Amino acid sequence: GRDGGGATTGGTAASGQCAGQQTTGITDKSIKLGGIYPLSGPASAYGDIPKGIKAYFDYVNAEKNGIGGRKVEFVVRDDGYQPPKAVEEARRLVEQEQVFALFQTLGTPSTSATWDYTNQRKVPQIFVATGASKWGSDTAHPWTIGWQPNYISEARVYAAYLKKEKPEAKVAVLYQNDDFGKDLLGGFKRAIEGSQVKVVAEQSYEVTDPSVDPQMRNLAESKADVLLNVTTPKFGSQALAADAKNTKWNPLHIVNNVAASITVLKPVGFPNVQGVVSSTYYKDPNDPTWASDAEMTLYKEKMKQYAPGADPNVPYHTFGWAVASSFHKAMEAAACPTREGLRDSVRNLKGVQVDMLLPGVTLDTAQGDGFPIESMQLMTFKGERWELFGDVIDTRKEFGPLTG
Amino acid sequence: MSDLVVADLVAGYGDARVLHGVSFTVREGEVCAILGPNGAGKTTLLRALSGVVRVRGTVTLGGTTLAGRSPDTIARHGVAHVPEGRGTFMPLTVEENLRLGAYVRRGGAEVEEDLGRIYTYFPVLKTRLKQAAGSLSGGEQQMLALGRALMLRPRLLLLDEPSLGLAPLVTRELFRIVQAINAEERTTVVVVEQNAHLALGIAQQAHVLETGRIVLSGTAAEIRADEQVAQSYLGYRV
Amino acid sequence: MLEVHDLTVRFGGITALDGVGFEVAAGEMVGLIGPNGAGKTTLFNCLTRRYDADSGTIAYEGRDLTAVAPYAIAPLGIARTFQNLGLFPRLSVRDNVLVGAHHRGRAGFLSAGLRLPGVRREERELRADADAVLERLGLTEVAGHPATGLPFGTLKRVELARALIGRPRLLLLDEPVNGLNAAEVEEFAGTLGAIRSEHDLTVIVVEHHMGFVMGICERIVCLDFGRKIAEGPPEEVQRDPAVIEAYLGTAA
Amino acid sequence: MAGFVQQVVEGLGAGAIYASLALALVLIYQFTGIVNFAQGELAMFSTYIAWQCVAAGLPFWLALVLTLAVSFAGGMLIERVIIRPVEGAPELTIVIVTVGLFIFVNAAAGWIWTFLIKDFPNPFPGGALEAAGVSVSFSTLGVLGVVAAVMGLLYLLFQHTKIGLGMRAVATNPASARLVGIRVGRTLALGWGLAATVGAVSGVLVAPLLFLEPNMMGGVLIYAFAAATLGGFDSPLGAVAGGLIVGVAETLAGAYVGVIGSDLKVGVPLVIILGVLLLRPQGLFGRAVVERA
Amino acid sequence: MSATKVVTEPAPVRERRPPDPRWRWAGLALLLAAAVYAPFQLVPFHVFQLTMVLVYAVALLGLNLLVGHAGQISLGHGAFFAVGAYSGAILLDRWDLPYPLTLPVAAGVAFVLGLALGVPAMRLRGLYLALVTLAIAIFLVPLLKRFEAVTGGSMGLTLAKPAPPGWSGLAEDQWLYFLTLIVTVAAFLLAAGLLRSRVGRALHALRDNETAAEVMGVRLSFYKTLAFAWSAMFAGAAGCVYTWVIGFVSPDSFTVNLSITLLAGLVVGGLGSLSGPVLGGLFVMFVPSISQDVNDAAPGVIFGLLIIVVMYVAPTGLAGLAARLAGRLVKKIPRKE
Ligand SMILES: Nc1ncnc2c1ncn2[C@@H]1O[C@H](COP(=O)(O)OP(=O)(O)OP(=O)(O)O)[C@@H](O)[C@H]1O
Ligand SMILES: Nc1ncnc2c1ncn2[C@@H]1O[C@H](COP(=O)(O)OP(=O)(O)OP(=O)(O)O)[C@@H](O)[C@H]1O
Ligand SMILES: [Mg+2]
Ligand SMILES: [Mg+2]
Repeated sequence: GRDGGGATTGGTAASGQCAGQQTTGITDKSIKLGGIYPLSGPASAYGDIPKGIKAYFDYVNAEKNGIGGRKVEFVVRDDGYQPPKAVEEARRLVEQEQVFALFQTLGTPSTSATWDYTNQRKVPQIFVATGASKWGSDTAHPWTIGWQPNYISEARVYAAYLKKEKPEAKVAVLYQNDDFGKDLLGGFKRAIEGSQVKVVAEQSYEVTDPSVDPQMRNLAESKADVLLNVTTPKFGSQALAADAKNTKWNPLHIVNNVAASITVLKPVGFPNVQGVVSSTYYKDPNDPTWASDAEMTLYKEKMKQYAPGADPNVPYHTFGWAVASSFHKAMEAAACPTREGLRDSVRNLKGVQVDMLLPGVTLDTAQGDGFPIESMQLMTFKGERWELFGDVIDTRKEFGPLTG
Repeated sequence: MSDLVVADLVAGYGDARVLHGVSFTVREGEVCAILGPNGAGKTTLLRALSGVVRVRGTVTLGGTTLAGRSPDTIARHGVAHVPEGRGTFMPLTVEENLRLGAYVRRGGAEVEEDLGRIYTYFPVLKTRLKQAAGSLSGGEQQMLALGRALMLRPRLLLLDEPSLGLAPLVTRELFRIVQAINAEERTTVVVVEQNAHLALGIAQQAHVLETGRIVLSGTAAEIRADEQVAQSYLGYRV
Repeated sequence: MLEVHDLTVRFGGITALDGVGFEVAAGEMVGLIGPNGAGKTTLFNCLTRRYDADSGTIAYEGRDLTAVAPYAIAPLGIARTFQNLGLFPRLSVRDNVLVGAHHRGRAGFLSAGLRLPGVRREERELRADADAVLERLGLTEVAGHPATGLPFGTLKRVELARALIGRPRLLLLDEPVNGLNAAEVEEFAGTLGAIRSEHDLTVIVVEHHMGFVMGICERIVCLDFGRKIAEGPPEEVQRDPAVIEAYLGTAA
Repeated sequence: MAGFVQQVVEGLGAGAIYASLALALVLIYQFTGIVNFAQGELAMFSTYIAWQCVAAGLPFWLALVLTLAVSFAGGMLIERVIIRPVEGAPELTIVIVTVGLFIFVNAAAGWIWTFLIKDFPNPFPGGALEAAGVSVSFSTLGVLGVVAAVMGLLYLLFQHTKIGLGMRAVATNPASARLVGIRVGRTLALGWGLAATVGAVSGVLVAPLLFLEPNMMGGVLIYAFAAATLGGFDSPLGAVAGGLIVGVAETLAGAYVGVIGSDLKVGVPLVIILGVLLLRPQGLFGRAVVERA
Repeated sequence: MSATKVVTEPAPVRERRPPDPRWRWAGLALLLAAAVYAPFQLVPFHVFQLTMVLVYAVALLGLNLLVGHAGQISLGHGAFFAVGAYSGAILLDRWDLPYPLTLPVAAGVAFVLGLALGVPAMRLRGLYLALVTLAIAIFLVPLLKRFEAVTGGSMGLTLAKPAPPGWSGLAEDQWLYFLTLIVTVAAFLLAAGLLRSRVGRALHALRDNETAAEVMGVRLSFYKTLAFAWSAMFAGAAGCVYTWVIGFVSPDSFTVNLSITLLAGLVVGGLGSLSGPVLGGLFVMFVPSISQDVNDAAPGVIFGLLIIVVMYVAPTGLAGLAARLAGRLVKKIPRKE
């Protein structure tokens, strides 16, 4: 293709019922996916996700004859969390690698930078690894869809919890000064509107800050009785530690899902994080609850087999496994083995069960609902593990649709 | 018997060759003057002796091979070089500059004694001990460079235009000092100097260098008597 | 042309210049001598506004120099060379010289970037001038050579060329014959004399080479410890006991 | 009032952390004349070594001593292998080599130890000293104490030892230093070794507070730069004073100046630095360069 | 310690003979012809990559003016790049300004900002300046996030790219490439003209010896400030073109990382040489992806090593290396001894 412009450049088209649809990157025997993650630079921690994905696909390829007979090839590229790099890599994957779909781009900025391109090109950009709400609510980008619960929904879960348990809560918020932190904080504020729950202090930090200790000190001044901790793992640990150290201030500590992994809590010391509340939607490999869970056992075994260097207890790997098996389900459900088929399939998921997700959490999408996972369950930390409590909360049912 | 023997010395910068096979010998305790026009390679010759530029050929001092050694090793063999441009440690104080001259020496007391000696040679320096050496006047820095070299108590002293920027009185004093040190401590001296009168005055032998080759050698008296030399180096005098 | 009056400069405890005063008439060649650290270079630094005087005045062609910005000295027709070389090591000899003509040019960032015709013309003229000066001082051969790596004596000439291309009226030379041998000094003295009469230059020269100073200067000023200790025609100053005592020594 | 004093104390605590790395920066600058961008990452790597030792069951103090020794050797090795080949190249070339080293070490640490956070034992007891409503944690006191001690040692090394003099000579004029017989290569290697050791101390002080992960020192490095710039790159005292000033200013600004808020508080040290440098371009405690015509 | 290493002092300098100007022109014409021909031969993805190389080259050209020619170090040029990018983006987003108009405005904004920051810059030197510029680059990110109403905050702004006009018959990538190429060529001509004049010499002079430069009548404050401003302007222009090409700006696109990458790219490319920025642009663009081809587990390990190795092989940058190789080639052509 030297014409440069056309939407179906280099593409091939299907026949039959799927006539005219794009079949680039997919054959009867194979399917090629591309993912973009920060493997270098300050956000490299997320670079573990594709390891879980790869392990899953390798397992499926070797032991299940692929997805519907198609062996999955997953090409991972590094963007260093830089949007222009993400654009370059997206184009490399689409134009040079001729992938069938972009399976995950990580981070709101990188996804924002690429989604115009993927949608103009009509290339599915499936299950992007960011919880921004715009992936689900935007109608101009039908080829892009998220996966994990969006940050606003998560905020609503905490708001609902507080309204019920501590109706007069004074909340202090620590948040990362980016789309993630702001989305979650904004969602939380909107969700508590009209209630007695009040945000009395907020402090932001930059990912480049060495520590959030100063912010925590300022929050402590507020004497709030709830701390909403909207951070990424490292800062999550710091905030938990700072809370534990401050014996004069003992708020109910809610830590958002991104920083709720046992790997975040453990360095702080388990005695210091008793009673912390969070919410989740997939199984934590460190949680003894799932020790004998079939999927978890399979996961750990296959990780050992197909990703021998990677520690299965790292939740990023689990996340990767879960999202890969979600893709497996979505692809199987597609009416046509085409890009259009995948696009339509992921927008029409009905109660799809993915075993690595919590029982009761399913993938559900529909016309006008571009959020695959919208259910979460609250949990509290006891002893050496998270304990789920209450029911799985379907945020859509509970709070109504997201409005932009 | 620690003569300086230089034979077939070739040196230069990068691909550019500056010295094309220079040979001479300086006997221990003698002073050797090098004369030559602008750009002849005099500075390069001294740099070659102190290891600053890459060399081929022979350089030995008292039987020890210096050619191919690094400047620091050569300095540790007792070779002090007053370089063109003086090599002052600008931000360091005058005293620190002088102490650096004795860096490879042991024996605190002797070093202190030598410091005192330098101050009697160049009394100005004593009034400037804590001043940054970079703020000294040109001539004062020249004195400092000489003082620094003497602090090594060298076996071989290489002087690149030591009188540069010095007042006439100080210049003569300087040559007296060099002569005294040469006499008392049997320090061998190679001096490149435009003031040929003074240089030949203290030298036993001299060489004229032109475009990287020695074109004339002899005792100081012989050189002084040469007509060409007289014209080029002795003509326009005080 | 130049009137220095009661000039005093101190650095911490050191008084580098202590109430120095003298005059230089247009067209004169004045020698400035004195022991090391007497303040000669400091005086040059005051004249070119490198140093601020603590007190005293400097009048140049009737103008108060102490109120002139350092970069505005060159346009007034004052050029100097440096005792320890003040070249631009990475520039070619020709470019070094061209920088000396900086104040003669007009090109600004934009006009230069756009290479407007005026800029090209100016550049052509300056280059022609530079080549002439280089030729004059026998530097044509090294014109393309970077300033590092040339022998000391050559660099001294490059500095002179750079000073000359600025078309100065007052030329300040700080030890110009340093490192030259007798024949070279003689040659330099000849060149300088010729240039001086050609361009109507007023020259102040600092030099420790007595043959050179005494031979070429009409008047000598001698400093010691920042004070003027003698002033007059060379023969007189040479015989002055204070000068002999402080500077020349008896064996002169 | 007590609240204000408390903020100042916390600022000092943060400042001491910046100062600890700033000392390593100042050290290497003094000894080699370059700014080492990789300094923070080397400190982080050293900390991982300490962590690995502790994880392998070594007692903390033994692990520390071992780490300092390994860091010293590692610093020397880096000088030999990575810096020596570009010795004598333009300054910026060497600075960019340290940028390359930064990227390399960061990625290597992530590769070896993953990006998951590790907890690192705190050498100081928990708890705090309480007086007049202000509490100073033992950890803060400990960090301040160690930083002061390192500063003192560096001062002695710079000003009162022969090797210190030699090192300063090498940094200002390596060619001349060679002529007086100083082994320039060996001295530079020593400088790198010492800086790596001081960096390791910094890392070990920082890790219990910030948690150990490959990007631990990235943020600290910026503040350490700020501290060294503010104090003057040639003065250990300046590095510490600069660090403390930056820490306190930032903390107070974040706490008391509403419009600034925690997002823009990084601007505060910036403004202070700019202000100081406009008045004293060589930094608070730095020595002005003499320049003579 | 072995005493094998003999260091020359001062560094050996070889006479640089200026290449025959006719060869130079022929070379440049050939290069330009290739640049014009390339987009018709390459797949769109590669056209896009080349476009980005040019964008970086323009930014590096500006940085080179400051660092390579005026001798002032900036670790914050990403900030000017960002200012240009955001100016362009905001003009497009809020005022729907036509594309060609955004370029001068963005360049102008960066210029004015550079001028304002150039004032402290003229007092600071070396390290101190570098770190202040670094601080500016760091501060810019939260600042962009703070003024959300204009900048789009941390979400950034998404913009439509300039569409190729019908008459051109070009595809979008090709059109963007040619727009960028025009800006690049213009920038290079501007910089080349500047450097070959009195202004360029003044910059070189103050880089090499401030005192002497001032005595020659070079007004240091003026030249330093303007060098800063012009350098910022180039970076700003590059930023604006970047916005056209990528169609998205966000604070995360312009972290300190960018500033340091730019400086590294410039030094790797070759300080003070005209081809340095292009080589640097190629390095910045291609080496990270090469690194991950080699080691996808930790691309940084390779990238860091490559920087070190390049600096080792070519201490004066790739441009210097290229010149050396060319020189050796010329020498191979036998000449009479
Ligand atoms: N660093 C260098 N790089 C390249 N060439 C050099 C270097 N230093 C000197 N040269 C060349 O070597 C030759 C001899 O120079 P050198 O300095 O040895 O002469 P010299 O006799 O000391 O002259 P002068 O009396 O002027 O000091 C000259 O042609 C000079 O250009
Ligand atoms: N920036 C400065 N800081 C401190 N002292 C200085 C400074 N500049 C000059 N001096 C001192 O002032 C005195 C005069 O110096 P100056 O350079 O004028 O001497 P000079 O007459 O030129 O000597 P020479 O013949 O050695 O060049 C010297 O003692 C010098 O140490
Ligand atoms: Mg010489
Ligand atoms: Mg002088």
